[in-house]
Amino acid sequence: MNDALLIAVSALDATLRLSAPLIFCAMAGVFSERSGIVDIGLEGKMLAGAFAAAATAAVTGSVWLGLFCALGVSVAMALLHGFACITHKGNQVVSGLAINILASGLTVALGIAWFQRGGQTPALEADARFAAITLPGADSVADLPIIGVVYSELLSGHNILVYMAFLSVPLTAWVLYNTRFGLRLRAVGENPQAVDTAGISVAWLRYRSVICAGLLCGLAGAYLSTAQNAAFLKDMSAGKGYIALAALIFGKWRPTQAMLACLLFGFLDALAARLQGVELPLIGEIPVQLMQALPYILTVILLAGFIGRAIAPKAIGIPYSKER
Amino acid sequence: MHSPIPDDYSTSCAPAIALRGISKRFGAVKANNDVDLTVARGEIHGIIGENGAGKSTLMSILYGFYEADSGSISVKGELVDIKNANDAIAVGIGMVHQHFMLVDNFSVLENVMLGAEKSFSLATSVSQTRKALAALSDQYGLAVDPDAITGDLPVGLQQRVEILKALYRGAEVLILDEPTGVLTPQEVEQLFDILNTLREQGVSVLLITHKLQEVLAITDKVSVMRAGTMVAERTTVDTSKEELAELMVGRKVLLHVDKSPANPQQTLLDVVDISWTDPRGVERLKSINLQLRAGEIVGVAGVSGNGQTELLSLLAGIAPVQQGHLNVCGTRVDATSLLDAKSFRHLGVGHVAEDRHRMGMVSAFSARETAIMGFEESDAYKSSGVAGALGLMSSSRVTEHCETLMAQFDVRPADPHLKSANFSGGNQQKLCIAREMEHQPKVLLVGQPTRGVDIGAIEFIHQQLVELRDAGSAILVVSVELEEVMSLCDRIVVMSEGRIVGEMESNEADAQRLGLMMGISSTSEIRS
Amino acid sequence: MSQKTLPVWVDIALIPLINVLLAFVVAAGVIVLIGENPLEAVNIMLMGAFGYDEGIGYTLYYTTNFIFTGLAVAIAFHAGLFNIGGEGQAYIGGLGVGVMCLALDAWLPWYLLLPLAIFSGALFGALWAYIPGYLQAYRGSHIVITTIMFNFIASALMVYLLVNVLIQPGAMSPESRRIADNATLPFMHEVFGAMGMDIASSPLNVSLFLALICCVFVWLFIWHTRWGYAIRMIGFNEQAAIYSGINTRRMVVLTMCISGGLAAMVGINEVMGAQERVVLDFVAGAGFTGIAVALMGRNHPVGIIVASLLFGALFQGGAELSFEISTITRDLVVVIQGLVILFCGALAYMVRPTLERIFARVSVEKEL
Amino acid sequence: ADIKPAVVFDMGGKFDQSFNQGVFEGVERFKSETGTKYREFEVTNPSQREQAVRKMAQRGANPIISVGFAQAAAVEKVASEFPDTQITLIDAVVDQPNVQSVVFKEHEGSFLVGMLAALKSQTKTVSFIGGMDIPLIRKFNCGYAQGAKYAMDDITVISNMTGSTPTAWNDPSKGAELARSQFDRGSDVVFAAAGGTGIGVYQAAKDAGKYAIGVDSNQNHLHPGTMLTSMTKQVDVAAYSSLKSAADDTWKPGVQVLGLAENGVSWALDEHNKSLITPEMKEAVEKAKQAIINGDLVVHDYMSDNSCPALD
Ligand SMILES: Nc1ncnc2c1ncn2[C@@H]1O[C@H](COP(=O)(O)OP(=O)(O)OP(=O)(O)O)[C@@H](O)[C@H]1O
Ligand SMILES: Nc1ncnc2c1ncn2[C@@H]1O[C@H](COP(=O)(O)OP(=O)(O)OP(=O)(O)O)[C@@H](O)[C@H]1O
Ligand SMILES: [Mg+2]
Ligand SMILES: [Mg+2]
Repeated sequence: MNDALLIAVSALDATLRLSAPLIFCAMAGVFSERSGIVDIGLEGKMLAGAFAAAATAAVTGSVWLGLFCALGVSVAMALLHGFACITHKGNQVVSGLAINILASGLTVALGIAWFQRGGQTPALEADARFAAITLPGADSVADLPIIGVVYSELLSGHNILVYMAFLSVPLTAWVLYNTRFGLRLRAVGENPQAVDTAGISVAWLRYRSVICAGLLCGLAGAYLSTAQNAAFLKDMSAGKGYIALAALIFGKWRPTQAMLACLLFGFLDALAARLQGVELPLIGEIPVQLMQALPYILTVILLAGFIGRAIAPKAIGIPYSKER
Repeated sequence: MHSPIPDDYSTSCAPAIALRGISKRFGAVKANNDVDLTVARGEIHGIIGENGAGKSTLMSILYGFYEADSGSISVKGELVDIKNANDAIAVGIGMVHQHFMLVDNFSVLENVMLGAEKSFSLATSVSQTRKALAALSDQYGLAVDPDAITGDLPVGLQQRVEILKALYRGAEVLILDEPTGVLTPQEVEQLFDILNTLREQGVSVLLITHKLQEVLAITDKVSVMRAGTMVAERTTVDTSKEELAELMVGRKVLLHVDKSPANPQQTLLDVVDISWTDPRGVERLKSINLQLRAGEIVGVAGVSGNGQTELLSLLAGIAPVQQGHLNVCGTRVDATSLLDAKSFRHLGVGHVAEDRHRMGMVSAFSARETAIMGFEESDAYKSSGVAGALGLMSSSRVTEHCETLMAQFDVRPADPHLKSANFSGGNQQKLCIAREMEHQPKVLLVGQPTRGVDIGAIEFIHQQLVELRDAGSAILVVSVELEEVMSLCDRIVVMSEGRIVGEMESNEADAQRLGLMMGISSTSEIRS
Repeated sequence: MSQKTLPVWVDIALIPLINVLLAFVVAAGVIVLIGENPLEAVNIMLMGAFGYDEGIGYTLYYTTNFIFTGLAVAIAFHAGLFNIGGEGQAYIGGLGVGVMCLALDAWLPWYLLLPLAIFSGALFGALWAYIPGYLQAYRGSHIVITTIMFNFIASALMVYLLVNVLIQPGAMSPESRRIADNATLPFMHEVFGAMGMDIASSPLNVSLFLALICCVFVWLFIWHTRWGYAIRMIGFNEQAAIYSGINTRRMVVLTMCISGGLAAMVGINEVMGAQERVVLDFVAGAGFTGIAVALMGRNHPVGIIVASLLFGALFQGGAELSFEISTITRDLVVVIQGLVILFCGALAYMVRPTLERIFARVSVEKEL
Repeated sequence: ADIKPAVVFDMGGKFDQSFNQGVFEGVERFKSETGTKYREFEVTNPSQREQAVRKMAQRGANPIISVGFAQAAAVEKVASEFPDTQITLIDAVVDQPNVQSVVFKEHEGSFLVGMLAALKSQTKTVSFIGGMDIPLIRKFNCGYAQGAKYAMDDITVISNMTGSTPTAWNDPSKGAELARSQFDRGSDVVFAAAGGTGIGVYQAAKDAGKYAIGVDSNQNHLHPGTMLTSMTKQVDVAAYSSLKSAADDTWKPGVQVLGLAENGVSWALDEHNKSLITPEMKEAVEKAKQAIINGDLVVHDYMSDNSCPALD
């Protein structure tokens, strides 16, 4: 019994760690896409952020400076996206793709030039990383049945960015549903003309939204390279941005549901690591590849309308222009 | 007059709104040309005019959505500079757009508050707005559930939300752009009650509409626009439907179409009890019955938006039949038939679309490509021999075909390779009509045959239609131009609010009578 | 879009040229940042891509792939569809090619096998594009998202098959066995060799001709058949297509299938030609490059050939560059590619207003 | 003699924390000792292997070090085109008069560290994390399991592979996750043969207070106190001596199989881990090593028949 609990707790523990970057990116997607700007570039912004964080932390030894740079770089890429899609009414998908490709090339090209390690940054010392935090009282309650285990093993002992990831969800929801900015942001993604005729600048509103997305992707990037790992590695985002995009759609562009989707996808990932080579009763051994593809398959099924319907913000992907 | 007692002489004396010399171009279109307009406080001022006359543009300029190329605006006697909607709101102008500017998945409250939130936190704004909304609802009799999802509301209530939005922002001048076009009779009545209340409270209302009946029922003054200019202003009590109809639709040149009396033969198109509901759930066609016989031209008169577009779509096979059935050249078509526009063409139905830019042609195509739309599968355009068997089209045949059409219909410039967009409106229309007439359709549906076409071309097009009639085709013409319907058609039906409200031989018709019928709505019937 | 019009040559030649130049200027900035001389880099790239026969061979070999994927993206674009799934379609298409070759290579020489492999590859690729196409047309799922998802699903599926099914026992890497020699496409150096001309060996094979044939096919199909006519009409004005009686849904699905089939031809070049077996990730991003190629080539086969050549040269020249200058790596080529997509795709209209102003001024001056 | 050496690294790149990096270190050592510069190229695309090797040959490079089994086909071709060029191929065998093939008996080295893991384990459970699932890595795994079972016959060996694509060599997050899941299942010593992925494994072991075993080069210094030992594969030595012999005109073609006897594979003991290795452990391992060298103890090579009895 206790063993089973421990294994369950450890799988859930892994789920939290694995879904943290997805959650940041999914929240970034919420900001951008709810304002009507398609964000294929989550992956690229996260990767650029990861590089900036690790590079800065490696040079300065300060993880916070690293985080700061990650935010800056990621926001800069978000602004580039905005410049293309909002100011110049460019194709949002193409712009996102360009950002992903640029990030994947630039991080390595600059990394090689600066650190001569094949695009890798030097390994970070413990104090140049985000360390695990023990929640207050975790040790003292550890012996309590169930609750103790859950609190001390599952909830406690993550680094601060994991907690921030989970905090970003209520924060995003609060901004979206409880502030003036959120109201306008949601409106501009549905009907930008309504926003324009209400006397609000559509462009400025959308710029602010993509900046928010940039900040969150920067956090995701810093998490990858300075919390979850201790260095930047080439292409270390490994498709997480796309998984987050899938989670965003799976969560129907809503913060809480998107987080649940991230947790589901994170759990699948954690499970995949644990089910590898294990024969399951009745099913037999599940191919790892199937587990890897599952988030995408689920999302397609959802999009096809077989399990509920994901309705995108109405004005998404369409550049706003007054002229008919 | 309904003006309230002035409380302050100097401001009440000045008009609520005064527009002077407003001009606005869109590319080559002069949407507004040196327009003047004055609206007093507490006045309901009607603006009428044909489609494209420039009404919406003028109002959008007043509301700051567009900037005028020249001209000035004063509010309460003071010159103002309205650059965007914010400026307009600041000087007390509110607008209810022709296409509602509402966020469908927002609650009424959120829509009202959008852009006018008082604080960063919504909770405070919400409670404030809720109070203000309750007060406004009481004051003007505008009841609406603040927590309802806007998109789920019927259009009449959505319009109320738009009005509330404007009032919530402190509008003293309210612009309503064709507010009744989408309303049910009951809703129109309610709207008018609201407008009366607003007037009593000292709000000025600018009401844009096509419907003369409504103008007479509610306004104090009427301005008439035509082709971007302001052609007349009347005090409502001193004018009549007849005069307004003439001012609005009247052309300086009365067209006369040379034609012999019709000689109607067998029925080619039989419309039996057709009703049709659009995806939003609005019933657009209501129990339409109509027969079209070989050798006659039937005109459908009516203000646009009264179901003519839907009728044409249905008869052309673009929209599926839902209720009732059609008999198209001997083939029965009902809700179970899986026929598309192509099948209708094979049955012998030609269709000149009302809006050539949206449907009738592809701007980016060359003329030769536009000239085969709908007939691209025809063997006439196939290459000969092996290439044809492989499915290749013969470029030269397509070009020759276009040259022939251009010669027949005097399309200028007669260049089959020119992009369709680069022809003038009249020549585009000639090309479209030529294409549809070429295959000697048994039934030809023509929407707005001469919209944006010059007088010479109008005559030519009319002649062609009459010739086709004499060759034994049945022709249905939908037009907002009364003169055209009267001179071209043999028989006229009048549509209003999705129904056929009248039918007459064209020699019995005159503009006044038609205008009156067009204005007939269930509203007026209920009122009388 | 803007009402003002520019001369045609500005739209199809000058603007893309300016955009490419801008991309290269920024790329030069990156090279400077790395501490190298951009002019020298350009020289090396040009010489590497076009300066000698092996380089040309490699350039054209990459070009072949980009023509296929560029055409695939372009044909979908004509119908107003954004097919980001070229990568996955090419991957699965290559599986189709591989399966056919592995099944029949013992019996058939390459010239008999080729049509079968083309058929099988196209079928697989088309199938992979059919699903997103169907979901778009009949269930309203957005094709951009579904094709992205299908790229990932294709990758997972291929890894599974290569690791568990196709791998030859004992082999180190997950790849199928070699296709028998008689069944692989002749390399260009072999063809030239047979004609008595000695050129350096490169992976360039006869599928370049297939690519050119596909260009002709696409050109004929899009501009000279009624299906192409219908596709373009849907892309320009869907309402008009419905008015004309075109079954737009069916055409959407058909277009996606053709698009997927074209992308699958990468499998001919790679599986049957260059690699002579099914290997992991042989598409190597060609599907994404195809998007840039189609954007730059304005969706016209001639433009696509030119743009493919540019990207082919970029890849080969870039390899050469990393060969010659040790601080410059392959990743810089990725950067340049990203910049080209950014400037030619996302910022395609950035310079347009400026040019319009310039041309308006010039024409006014002419009138005076 | 004066030589113009060149190296063609494979897809992982010269900083892959594995055999590419080993070669890189070897040639760098040669360069710093002799001042001889070398040309290098990192392959990014399967079709570039042949291109790169040929180009090196064309430019008159001699000898050429070609890294990785995937380059065997390319080397075979180019070697016949340039019979005067000496090519050293690492990790695969090509039978050509001008090719020197260097392969290693990884299973022997893995056997020894497997023993150490078993002797160190408190939980009677040890584990293995491979990079990409290929026969070469299964060979490591199989040797490791045999060693563990040899030292303690009721021990449990858990094995995981990071993935089945080349990205599996570069996925530290995944490696860490796999390691944690193994710790959850009771393992307290983990051996990673996974290139860059191993970095994450070692970090996870350190965070969890378990032991880890490095691979290819001596990685004991990474986390002293956590790194139990490293299974070293002397790729650097192979690369270095290939260049050295070429410079001394003693370079010879043919196959070199480097096992424990040749000191091609071994286990690392240095100041970073000497406190973790008890004298008894050391004695047991050295004894087994001797037995293997003598032929008294035969370690099964997975690649000889693609099966691993010890793991069934
Ligand atoms: N944003 C725009 N871009 C280009 N042309 C426009 C635009 N808005 C209006 N026009 C053109 O300006 C002219 C006047 O249009 P407007 O909408 O003001 O007419 P209207 O009188 O409101 O007609 P309707 O009764 O059909 O609403 C039309 O020819 C229209 O096509
Ligand atoms: N964008 C364009 N590019 C090139 N030529 C054009 C363009 N627009 C119009 N033209 C040409 O300019 C001429 C005048 O066009 P315009 O639309 O002003 O005609 P119009 O006077 O309105 O005629 P109509 O009464 O037939 O509509 C036509 O011959 C047309 O072919
Ligand atoms: Mg209007
Ligand atoms: Mg005109």
